[in-house]
Amino acid sequence: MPDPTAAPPPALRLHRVAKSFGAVTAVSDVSLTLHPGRVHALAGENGAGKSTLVRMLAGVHRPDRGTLELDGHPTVLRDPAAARAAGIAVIHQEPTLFPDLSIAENLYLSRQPTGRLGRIDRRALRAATTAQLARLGVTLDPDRPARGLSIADQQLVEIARALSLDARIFVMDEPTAALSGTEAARLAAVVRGLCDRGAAVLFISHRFEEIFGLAHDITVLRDGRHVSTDPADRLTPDTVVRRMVGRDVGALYPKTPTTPGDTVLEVTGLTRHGAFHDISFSVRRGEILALAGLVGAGRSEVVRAVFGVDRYDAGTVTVAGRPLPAGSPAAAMAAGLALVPEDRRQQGLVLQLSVERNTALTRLRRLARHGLLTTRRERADALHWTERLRVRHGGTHTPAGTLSGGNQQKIVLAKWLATEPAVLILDEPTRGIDIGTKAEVHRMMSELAARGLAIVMVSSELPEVLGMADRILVLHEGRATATLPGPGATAETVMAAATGHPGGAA
Amino acid sequence: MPAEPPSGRGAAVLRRWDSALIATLLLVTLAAALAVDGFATGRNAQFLLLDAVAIGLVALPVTLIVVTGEIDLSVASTLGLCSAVMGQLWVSGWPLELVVLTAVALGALLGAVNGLFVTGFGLPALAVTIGTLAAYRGLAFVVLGDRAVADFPRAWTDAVGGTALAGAVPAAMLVTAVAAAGCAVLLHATPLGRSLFAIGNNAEAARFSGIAVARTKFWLFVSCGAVSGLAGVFWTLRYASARADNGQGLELAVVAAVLLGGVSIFGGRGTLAGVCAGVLLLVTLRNALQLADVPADTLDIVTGSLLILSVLAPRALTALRRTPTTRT
Amino acid sequence: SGTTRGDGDDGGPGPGAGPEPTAQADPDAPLRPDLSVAFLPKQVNNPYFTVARGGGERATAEFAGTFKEVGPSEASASSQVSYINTLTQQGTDVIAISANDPGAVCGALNSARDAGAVVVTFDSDTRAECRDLFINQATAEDVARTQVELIAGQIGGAGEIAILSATPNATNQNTWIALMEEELARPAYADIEIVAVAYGNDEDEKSFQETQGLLRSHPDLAGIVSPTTVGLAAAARYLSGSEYAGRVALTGLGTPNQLRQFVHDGTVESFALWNPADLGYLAAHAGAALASGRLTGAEGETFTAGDLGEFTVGPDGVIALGPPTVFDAATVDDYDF
Amino acid sequence: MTRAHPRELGVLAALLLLIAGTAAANPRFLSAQSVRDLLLSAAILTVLAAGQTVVVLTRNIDLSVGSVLGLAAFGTADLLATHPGTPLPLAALAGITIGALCGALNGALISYGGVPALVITLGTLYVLRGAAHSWAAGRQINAADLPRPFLDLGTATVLGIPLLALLATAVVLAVALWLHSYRSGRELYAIGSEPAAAARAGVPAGRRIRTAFLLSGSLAGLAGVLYAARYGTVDATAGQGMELQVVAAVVVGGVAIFGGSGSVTGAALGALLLTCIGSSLAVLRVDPFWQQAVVGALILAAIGLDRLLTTRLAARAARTAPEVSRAG
Ligand SMILES: Nc1ncnc2c1ncn2[C@@H]1O[C@H](COP(=O)(O)OP(=O)(O)OP(=O)(O)O)[C@@H](O)[C@H]1O
Ligand SMILES: Nc1ncnc2c1ncn2[C@@H]1O[C@H](COP(=O)(O)OP(=O)(O)OP(=O)(O)O)[C@@H](O)[C@H]1O
Ligand SMILES: [Mg+2]
Ligand SMILES: [Mg+2]
Repeated sequence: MPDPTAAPPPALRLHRVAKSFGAVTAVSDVSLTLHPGRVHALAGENGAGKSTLVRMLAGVHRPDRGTLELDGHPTVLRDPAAARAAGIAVIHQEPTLFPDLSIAENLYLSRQPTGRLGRIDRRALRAATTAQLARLGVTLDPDRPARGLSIADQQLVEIARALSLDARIFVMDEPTAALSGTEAARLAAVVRGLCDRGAAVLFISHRFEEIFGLAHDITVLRDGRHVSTDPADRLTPDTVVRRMVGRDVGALYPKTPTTPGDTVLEVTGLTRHGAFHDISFSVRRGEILALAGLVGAGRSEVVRAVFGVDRYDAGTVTVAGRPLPAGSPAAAMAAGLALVPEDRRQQGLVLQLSVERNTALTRLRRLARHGLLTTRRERADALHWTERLRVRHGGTHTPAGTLSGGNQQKIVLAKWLATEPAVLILDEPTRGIDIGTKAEVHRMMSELAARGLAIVMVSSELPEVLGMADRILVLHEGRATATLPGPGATAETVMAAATGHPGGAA
Repeated sequence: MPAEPPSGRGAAVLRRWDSALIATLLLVTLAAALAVDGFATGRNAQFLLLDAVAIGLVALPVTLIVVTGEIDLSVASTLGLCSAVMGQLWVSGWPLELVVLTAVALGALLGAVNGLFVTGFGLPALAVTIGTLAAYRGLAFVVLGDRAVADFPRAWTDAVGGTALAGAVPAAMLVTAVAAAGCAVLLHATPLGRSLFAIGNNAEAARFSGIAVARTKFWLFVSCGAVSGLAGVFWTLRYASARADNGQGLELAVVAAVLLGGVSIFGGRGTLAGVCAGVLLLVTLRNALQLADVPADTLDIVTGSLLILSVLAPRALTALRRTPTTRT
Repeated sequence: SGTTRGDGDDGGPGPGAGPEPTAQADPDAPLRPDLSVAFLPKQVNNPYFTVARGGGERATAEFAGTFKEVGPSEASASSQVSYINTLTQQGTDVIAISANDPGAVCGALNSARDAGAVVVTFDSDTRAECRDLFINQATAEDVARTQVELIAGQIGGAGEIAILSATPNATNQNTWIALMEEELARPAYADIEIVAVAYGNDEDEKSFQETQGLLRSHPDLAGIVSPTTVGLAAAARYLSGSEYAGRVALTGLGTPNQLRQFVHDGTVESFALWNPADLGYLAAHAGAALASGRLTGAEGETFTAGDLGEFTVGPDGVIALGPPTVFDAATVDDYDF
Repeated sequence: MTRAHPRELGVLAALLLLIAGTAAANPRFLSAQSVRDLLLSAAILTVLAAGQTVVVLTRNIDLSVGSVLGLAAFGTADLLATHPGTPLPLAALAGITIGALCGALNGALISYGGVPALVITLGTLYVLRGAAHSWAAGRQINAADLPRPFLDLGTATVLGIPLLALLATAVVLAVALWLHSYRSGRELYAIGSEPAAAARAGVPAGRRIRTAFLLSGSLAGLAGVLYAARYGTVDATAGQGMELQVVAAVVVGGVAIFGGSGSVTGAALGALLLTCIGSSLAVLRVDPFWQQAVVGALILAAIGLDRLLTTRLAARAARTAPEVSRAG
């Protein structure tokens, strides 16, 4: 570890910055220093202000107070272009791609290699894209439009875009939230490479193994305030959690054993050409079934088809013995299904509508009296659920889009838990959720299972899969490669099946 | 400041916009009453309200459609076709009750065609309804050609132009007002209304929440057609003339009124009170300016400027107050 | 009959007319001073009606009334109704209207008459019972005969001809076309045949396309008659720049200003029209005479319309302006409208 | 990117189908003069569609083009009529400048105000048309008032191809090259595809949108000049209602109405298709009362066919692709 006093001047210094949105104070009085060649991790609960800080560095928000210095020079980042020009590359928490543009153009927009007369050199563009993606071990077709990419692929494109910038400072806001271990490990290797070349990195994650595996320094935020900054080797996960949350957190994966009841959901031979093939599984009351697999294995597509938002070409879905009509989420809901989708911003929430409108959306008829809905009823209901899930918000009448990523995820959970389903399907339920709430969500899952709910969980986090599942169905390239009992499974057996080598495990 | 799209600072501004619009309406009315000869008379009020009926009626379903992020430009042609068919059936001897019912049913059918193209085949509503705008108007000419059917019974034409509530309000306006109130409740206080806003803001999230997006839109187009058919009946009886070109160009006036009323053309935002104020403001201004002998060119310029102001003003308000921005 | 009724209607006479100005016409009655005259064309800012307005203005100045023109910017009956209502509110004495629909404006016009206005229609009539007089620019027979004579002369009395009309639902166009067909049925025109009627909707592009379509579908076409100014100008413009120039004859109704160019370059030999300014002039004078009691609109009454001379009211309250004027290379430069 | 655009293939197929059908019924439809006329007729609409495409790609719309065309056409004609000595290039420049000013106004209102283009340009549609009427005050400029060489531009041919058509083709090619091969052109797609992402990527969205409107306005101005040269008779109503045709051409040509995808060649094909529909109906001597209905039906058929082809091709691509095209 280099001696800080002998180190070159910090690449970037934030001094006592603050930012509020109307009545909500997102960040107050935070200072932060990034050094070349070092990874600085930022930890904090959902809504602690991490992304707000990132957006200040990205030139999206201007701080209300405080200063920013680059290489010792005070600087004002007027807009994203200015931040980019200053050598700051940002991976935002929510990937925002251009759905109609090719992956290559998404990476190199406004920077496309040009040839004669300033015309874009498409061959060079494609080659550069392939090279960038290869760094992350991704083999997406550069000419493919970004529309329809899974969240994970979108995240990877967003990462590749930032990495392709010739930047000195990299700001990464939960880049791995949607990724599975393999991709995350590859990203870690790339980050280390960047550091070796002298870049400064700000890294945000809710996964402690990543933070401690990568970071040199760790800053903890709470309620928009700076709590502490320490070298990573002087901290333990427990101390960080205590500083983040201000109390001790219950155990992750508090799986209580249950005795499974009757089969409620039965899927047989489900096929959708080009996505998944001949998938069969069943879930019983009180049971948690995990769908595991690498990113892009087709897990999300399976559960979407089951719930009826996607069509399928063959197979049947039965709930409690009754066949479910294809392609009708309303029918699925009536039969007691609930789906917490993986993409909370596109599929889970109506960002422009208020929190209370969002939580009510799944139960409009039930909340109405004599066919009429009142804001008062919606609000009371929303307050109940947001308190239960400890959502940090500036009032239930504020647009859902103003909530922090993790808090948005909680709203999605709330609106589906509130339907009191018989079968709860969760697609990446804890993506972007902080450690305290994660424990809470897991406790809730166990509790619901214990009360007789059948749960199907898609997760890219192996520890979560291993910790929570009664049974694990592993998918590889759209086909089921193994069904493993939860307690007996290990990371190795799951990974073997997920990469298409089930070995002796099946 | 980064150019963030003007998404969800929504409700508050919108409510302010509503009240501002209503205040403007009252102000304009007051000013006209003081400054324009012949404006503040009972007869003129009736003329004015009658002029507002067709636009107001059609604006109701169009508002609902625009809230879901779609649009229907074929309303005026639907009106024309229903009027033409009404004339044709009347001359071929059908009883008028049946003729009226058929016209409304035909409107619903034409709306269903729009709905089918939009929701069934997934085509953009703007393109589809530009197509049916031409097609329905063309069919109207096929049905009635250059003829005008004028011999509708006096009892009916008088009833449509007549008054209710002791002669205070045109009967047709009363019907429109009741319909508007119904629509307001539907949009702002029922499960259906809530889902319309959800669809308009994010159709995919609405679908994931179990809302039958396609089916809802389809029925909206159907009802829009039916109401346009009804407006066709009104038009025919009010002018005692069934013609193929009835209501030509009305679609722009309706869209203008809806947008003036603060409904976002991208869907997901708007109030029915705003639209009603928008309709009345447009009609009142036209009436007052006409009475003041302002030439038609200037009327167009005023209408256009009003539209531009209607979107710039709330933006200016927000900029002044610097309310928080949504992240997107 | 959409607008508020009630007051005047109960006492109103039966079918056939709105409330008649009482009693007899008095040809020597003094012209009422300060008459307010309003012109309500099908559409304001239309050059044809702008010329007519000029005539109306001149006439009104002669009898020292006040003149104004109001009207919609698009030709529709419903917006005319709202303008009639406005005029009623303002207590206008004379309304001269060119109606977009013979029936749709009737209710409003009758309300206006109940309120004391006299109504003169010009160029395009309403039903007879909702106006006092109609100033007919030219009788349909005159128009049809002139057109047939012109085209017959230009194609040498034999060959295929086509008609390029305005919209398929333009009433006066259709009347003229029907009468032209009758006229052509006479033995003198036995060798002339109408092979097609096309509709340019009074739009430039559509008229172009229809002209092209006519020439394409009828290779032996000898001549085209376009009894509408937009159509005639567009057809002339198309012919003058195409391989058909000089091979296909063209005539119809048009203004000298529009067609001067094409008369001089030989595309159009001759064409016809009445003078719209005279039409407006006569309408305003007739309105003043009505409002002052010199006329009641009964058949056989006569009155003097300024420098245009004396006119007689025909059946159904129609006054005819006279036969259309024919313009050719020798005369076209004498006119400016 | 480099993939063939199936959307353009759809319009092309519809166009060929129409031409083949008409030619089968009347072979003279393919005569040299006829083809020349068709190209000439499509030229003005094509120029407008090229400008509109650029705007629509950015998720905006320009409804004021018809009014801009009218203003520019009248302005140019008036200039030439009152100052017969004006050199033609200067007159053309005057027309284009009028258009450019209108476009700049639209662009400034929209980008600085951050408000929906549909509302603003619906407003300027009224305002500019009103302005044209006030300016013209009922006057009409006729062929005889215009210099001969100017009128000749409207009919001149180069190597048998109408000059106007060549001009339109040049416009389309230039715009296509810019949109396809230049960074700023690609940024227009980015803005329309996802405005929020464009803001994050530091794309100067405001400037690009202003450029798009400036271009659309200038091209509408150019179209106005062409209009005056071609028809020789100009009054303040020139180009009235043209906006719907232009939007129809763009949409039929496969440009997504909510931005981000489509090409100017597609839009040009759309314009050609619409013009061709008009000419075919005239040549086939379709009953005039049916014509408008048929136009509407053909627009619907064209966008329907386009959608069908697109989904077919997409489905085939999905089926022939490997089950899942990527491995971890
Ligand atoms: N545009 C905005 N308008 C209003 N409030 C906002 C806005 N952006 C952020 N906030 C509020 O600021 C607080 C901090 O949000 P931020 O996104 O920075 O949290 P975070 O630490 O990134 O959380 P997470 O781990 O969930 O991503 C939250 O309470 C959020 O609701
Ligand atoms: N033919 C194809 N070509 C390229 N990519 C494809 C193809 N088919 C599917 N994909 C991609 O693979 C993804 C697989 O679907 P899905 O999102 O269900 O995977 P997943 O296992 O849930 O992974 P994730 O963790 O990314 O959600 C699709 O979303 C799509 O982006
Ligand atoms: Mg965050
Ligand atoms: Mg997934």
